[in-house]
Amino acid sequence: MGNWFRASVAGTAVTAAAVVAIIFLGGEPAVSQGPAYQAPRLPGTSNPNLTGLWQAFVTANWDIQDHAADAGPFPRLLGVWGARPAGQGVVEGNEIPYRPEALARKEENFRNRLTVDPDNVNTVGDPEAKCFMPGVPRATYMPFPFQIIQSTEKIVIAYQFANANRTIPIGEATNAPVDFWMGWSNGHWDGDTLVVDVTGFNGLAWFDRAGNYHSDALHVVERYTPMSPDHLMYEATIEDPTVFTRPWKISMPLYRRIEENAQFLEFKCVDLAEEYLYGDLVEGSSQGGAR
Amino acid sequence: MSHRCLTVMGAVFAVVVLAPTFAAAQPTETPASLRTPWGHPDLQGIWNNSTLTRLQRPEELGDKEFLTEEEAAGVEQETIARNELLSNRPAERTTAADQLDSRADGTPGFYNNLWLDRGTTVVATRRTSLIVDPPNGRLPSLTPEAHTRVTSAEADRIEDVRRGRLPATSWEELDLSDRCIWYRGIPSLPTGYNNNYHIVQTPDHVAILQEHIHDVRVIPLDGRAHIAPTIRQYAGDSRGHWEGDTLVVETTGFNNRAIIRGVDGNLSEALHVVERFTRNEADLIDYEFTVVDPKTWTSAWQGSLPMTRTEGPMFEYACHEGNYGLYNILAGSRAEEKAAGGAGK
Amino acid sequence: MRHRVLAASGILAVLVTVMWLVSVPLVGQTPGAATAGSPPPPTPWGDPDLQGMWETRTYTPLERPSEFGEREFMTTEEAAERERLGLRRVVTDDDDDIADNLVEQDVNRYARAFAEDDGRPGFKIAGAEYNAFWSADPTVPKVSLRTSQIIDPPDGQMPALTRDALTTWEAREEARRGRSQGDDWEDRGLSERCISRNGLPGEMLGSTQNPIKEIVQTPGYVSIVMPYGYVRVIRLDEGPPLGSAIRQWNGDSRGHWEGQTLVVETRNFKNTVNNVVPAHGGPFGGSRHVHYYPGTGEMFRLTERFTRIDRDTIEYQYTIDDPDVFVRPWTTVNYFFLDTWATEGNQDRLFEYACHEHNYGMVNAIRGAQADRQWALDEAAREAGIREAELRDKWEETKAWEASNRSGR
Amino acid sequence: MRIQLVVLGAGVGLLLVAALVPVSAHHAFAAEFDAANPIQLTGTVVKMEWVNPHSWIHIDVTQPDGSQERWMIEGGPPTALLRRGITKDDLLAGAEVFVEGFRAKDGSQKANGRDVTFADGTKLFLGSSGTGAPRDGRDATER
Repeated sequence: MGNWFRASVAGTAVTAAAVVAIIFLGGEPAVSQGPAYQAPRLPGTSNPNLTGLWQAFVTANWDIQDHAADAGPFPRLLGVWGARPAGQGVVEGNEIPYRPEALARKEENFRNRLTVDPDNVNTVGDPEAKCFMPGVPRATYMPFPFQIIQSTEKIVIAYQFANANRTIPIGEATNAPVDFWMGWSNGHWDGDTLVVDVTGFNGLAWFDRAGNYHSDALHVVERYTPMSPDHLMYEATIEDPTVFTRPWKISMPLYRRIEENAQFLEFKCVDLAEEYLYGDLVEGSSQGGAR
Repeated sequence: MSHRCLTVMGAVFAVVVLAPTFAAAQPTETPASLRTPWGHPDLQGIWNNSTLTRLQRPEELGDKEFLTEEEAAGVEQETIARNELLSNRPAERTTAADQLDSRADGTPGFYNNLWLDRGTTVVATRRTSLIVDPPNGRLPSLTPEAHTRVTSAEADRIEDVRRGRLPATSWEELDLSDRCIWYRGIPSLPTGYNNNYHIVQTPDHVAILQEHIHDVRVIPLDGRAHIAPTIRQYAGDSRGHWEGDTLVVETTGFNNRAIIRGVDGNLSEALHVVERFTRNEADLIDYEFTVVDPKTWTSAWQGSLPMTRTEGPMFEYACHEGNYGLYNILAGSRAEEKAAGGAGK
Repeated sequence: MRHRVLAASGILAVLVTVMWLVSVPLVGQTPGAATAGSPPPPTPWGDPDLQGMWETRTYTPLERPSEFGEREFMTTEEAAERERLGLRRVVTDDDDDIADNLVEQDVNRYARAFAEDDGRPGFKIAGAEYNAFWSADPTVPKVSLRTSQIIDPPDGQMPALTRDALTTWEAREEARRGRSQGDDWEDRGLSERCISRNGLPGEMLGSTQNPIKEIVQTPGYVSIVMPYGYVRVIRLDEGPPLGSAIRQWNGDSRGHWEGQTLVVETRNFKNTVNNVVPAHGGPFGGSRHVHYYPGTGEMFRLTERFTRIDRDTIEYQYTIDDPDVFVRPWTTVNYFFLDTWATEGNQDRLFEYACHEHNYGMVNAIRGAQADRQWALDEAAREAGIREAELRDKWEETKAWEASNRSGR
Repeated sequence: MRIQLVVLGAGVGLLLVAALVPVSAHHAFAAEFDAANPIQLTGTVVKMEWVNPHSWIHIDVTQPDGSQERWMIEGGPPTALLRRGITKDDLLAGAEVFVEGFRAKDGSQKANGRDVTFADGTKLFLGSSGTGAPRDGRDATER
């Protein structure tokens, strides 16, 4: 009897553990299995109120695909300040379907990620290092929080990094008059999910420090779904026929910053980037370098 | 026993690729007093795997698979006596020779013996090696690729650098343990000191803190898939499950710097290890392991050793934080080069 | 030289085909007299509704021109006369400076080019670098009959600077001596560096090039989308104060409602006075290429008041309380107007400002100074000369204030 | 107290009135460009960067020997144009433009675009929206 009893206990424990694991690990079921969570509404509307200070806790800014830990670009100068943390990718299936010729450009981007060329200020090197606006979706998973302010007809997202921002009118979509770093966003509600359709990119932003990039033909469809009072699920479908052979998808949870004193702060980084950008231009000049 | 339990687990867990040949060796089951509140065998506590038994059977022992009881007692007594002798011996100057790490009598040349903790017992089976398979107690033959790897001129040079016979031109030439990056490897075999492990369990995780390099292995038991093979790590990526009362841990995803302490040379990313932890007595975990690396050995090998319960606490290991040694090695190397250059003038 | 300036203006001037003045009583003693309609109902969560795209340009000078003496308002005839004389200009535009100084100076500079070849069009450059189509906004700012933005002190003048501020100014001039116009990026202004256009509250007023702000509200927050590449996120809850070590270019803003008025207090401004090289650009006027501005002190507290006085109008007041810089606080009033262009459905958001991302101009300016360093040194010395004259004037103001304050006691 | 505001140019519909003041550079002109080095260029538009606060027009200029030289021409902020409904389709690659301006002080192939017109003399962005367009007085046919 003893044998049977113990085996049964162990089996039950294992089963329970598996059930618990499914509940806690299954990110998608909350989204796909319907309204498990009912977020508080924005007064005057039937929509959940997404207002808050949010942040992604993934390492996608280093590489949206799987990546092991690695030294940064200047370990002799920076120690591990500049190192890359290990991280699992945010790309569904971990594959980015580059066209063959486009993949070469990605690798070139990576090699030149910290190159500054005064004659090609915004076409060579990672825009992040230069304090340029991160574009969409990269703005979402920069290691900085961002503030959503949701009103009845418009939603403003203010990103801490480079103080980038975008305004998302809800309802009838309009076309981008010209191209922008942060694109041109149009929003609508799909049940409790905020869907943002973004086009009008200038093609200069990157996805990450690994050199993953897109062209001005980029089309992003983002979905923000409340999962709990303090969690949103973020999903984005990426389409760019000049660079990729098919659409692909990324997803990650967003976490509310719940510290009592959490608030949006400035990261106006221009003056922090000037020596990097212009230092070579004043090298050797008699008065250069007031720093 | 427990085909029911196995059925449940079979539904939940992936099939382990490696044949668990030790399964038959399980002597008894874990008593109820050694179980967690949720019914798993309780592996928790601090454990030490020091032993006088070596990984490989000394060649001079030939076919001899086991020591006799008298031989085992003799080895243990000899060790105790020698420890006693060394601790009572007056201080003496060590003279520089080709090899400072050990002296002619086998005693350490680098520190007083009392710093060390090699254990004073052989394994309970009195086997002449930790390796149980191949039957000769020796590691399998190297593949031609691995043979080249360990016998190349570059490997020889690196060995000379690590032995202090050549100046180090870079920290990268030094051993991962000199650099405080990675010490034991997996499976974790005993060395001269710090052979301590702290195991903590929850229903769905086991964590093993190794004293050396303060590495913690966090091992999920919930049946999740391994992380993608694109992510390689020093300790690889471990997944555990219970087979009866034995914790089975399978590890893959090692990076190309994989090592196993006690085994010469660098291993490959193809390294694949299965470990088995069974606690049937209050003070003993039976630790068994199977190692496969087709780019290093022509066949798999298996071994076993005991982990004995020990009193805590385990202390902090701050190797990197206090690694004056690396500065000394590099500064010494520069001084040597300078001296050599000056002599040439 | 003056006729050249006028000639340049004449070339760009557009015939104002029809102009008529309509007097709009905005806040009358008789309620309901406002023709623009009542403010909209509150938001669904009960806050006064300030939302919309607001035209924020003003023609009202910051300080009262001397001809108006003590008068707070001018007559419509006087407004028309100012218009005729070309004195009506959007206040925060760089052109303010250009009209006063730079045109003349630039014209002098271009005379070199002139002397060689009279046929060259160089002289037309000043304040006219580009075709006028770049600045042809589809709407025109409304004209307030106020004689100055400053309503307190009652004389409509910015208070004197403190002795500390003037001493700091002198020290910065000293630190800058011997530097050229472009030895380094820090020799260029904050605006050229794309760090800050005019700072707060200066940026709250629109320019010809970027006239619009958008206000978006939600429970707990008011946000103001600024045309200079950032959003002012204003918390309405009390919350713990921001630590005093955290200093920001635009400070830390907290808001609350007093009746129908949104009151926003901003502290924690970066102490921009302490830059070694004077950072031009600044909170109280144009993004100035030449002039000194006093920066802000550690104690700077900005208080803004937004009141929607009718459907189409926000009355916007701000008070500067910066004891390190000014001898007393001072207050201004301006008006924001609902942008008719947007409300008619022609525009649904502000456009992106990507100044830094495409700042080819900085590369050109640094290389330009290297190409002709003597020119760049001369230019810096010329600008320093302008500032020295301003500094002398400011010392006079401060001494005068000290004298009258002593005698007043 | 009575606050009075005057609405100028308001009326039925929208009357477009160009600002009396000229638009000026966000950068000090003279730091960047050389007033002693006026240039005239005719070229083909390669791309237009519609960037606030400075647009940049990239053009290819054919040299006497037939080769192409790439120039970058600085323009003003596009905000007013965008507000008037002008889009990137109003200046496409391939268009021929005539530029009068001043070369960068460092002698590189950059210039400000004091006047940019289509090669046939018609104004860029003129009449391309339904709201009318400004006149700057240089065109004799404007009146």
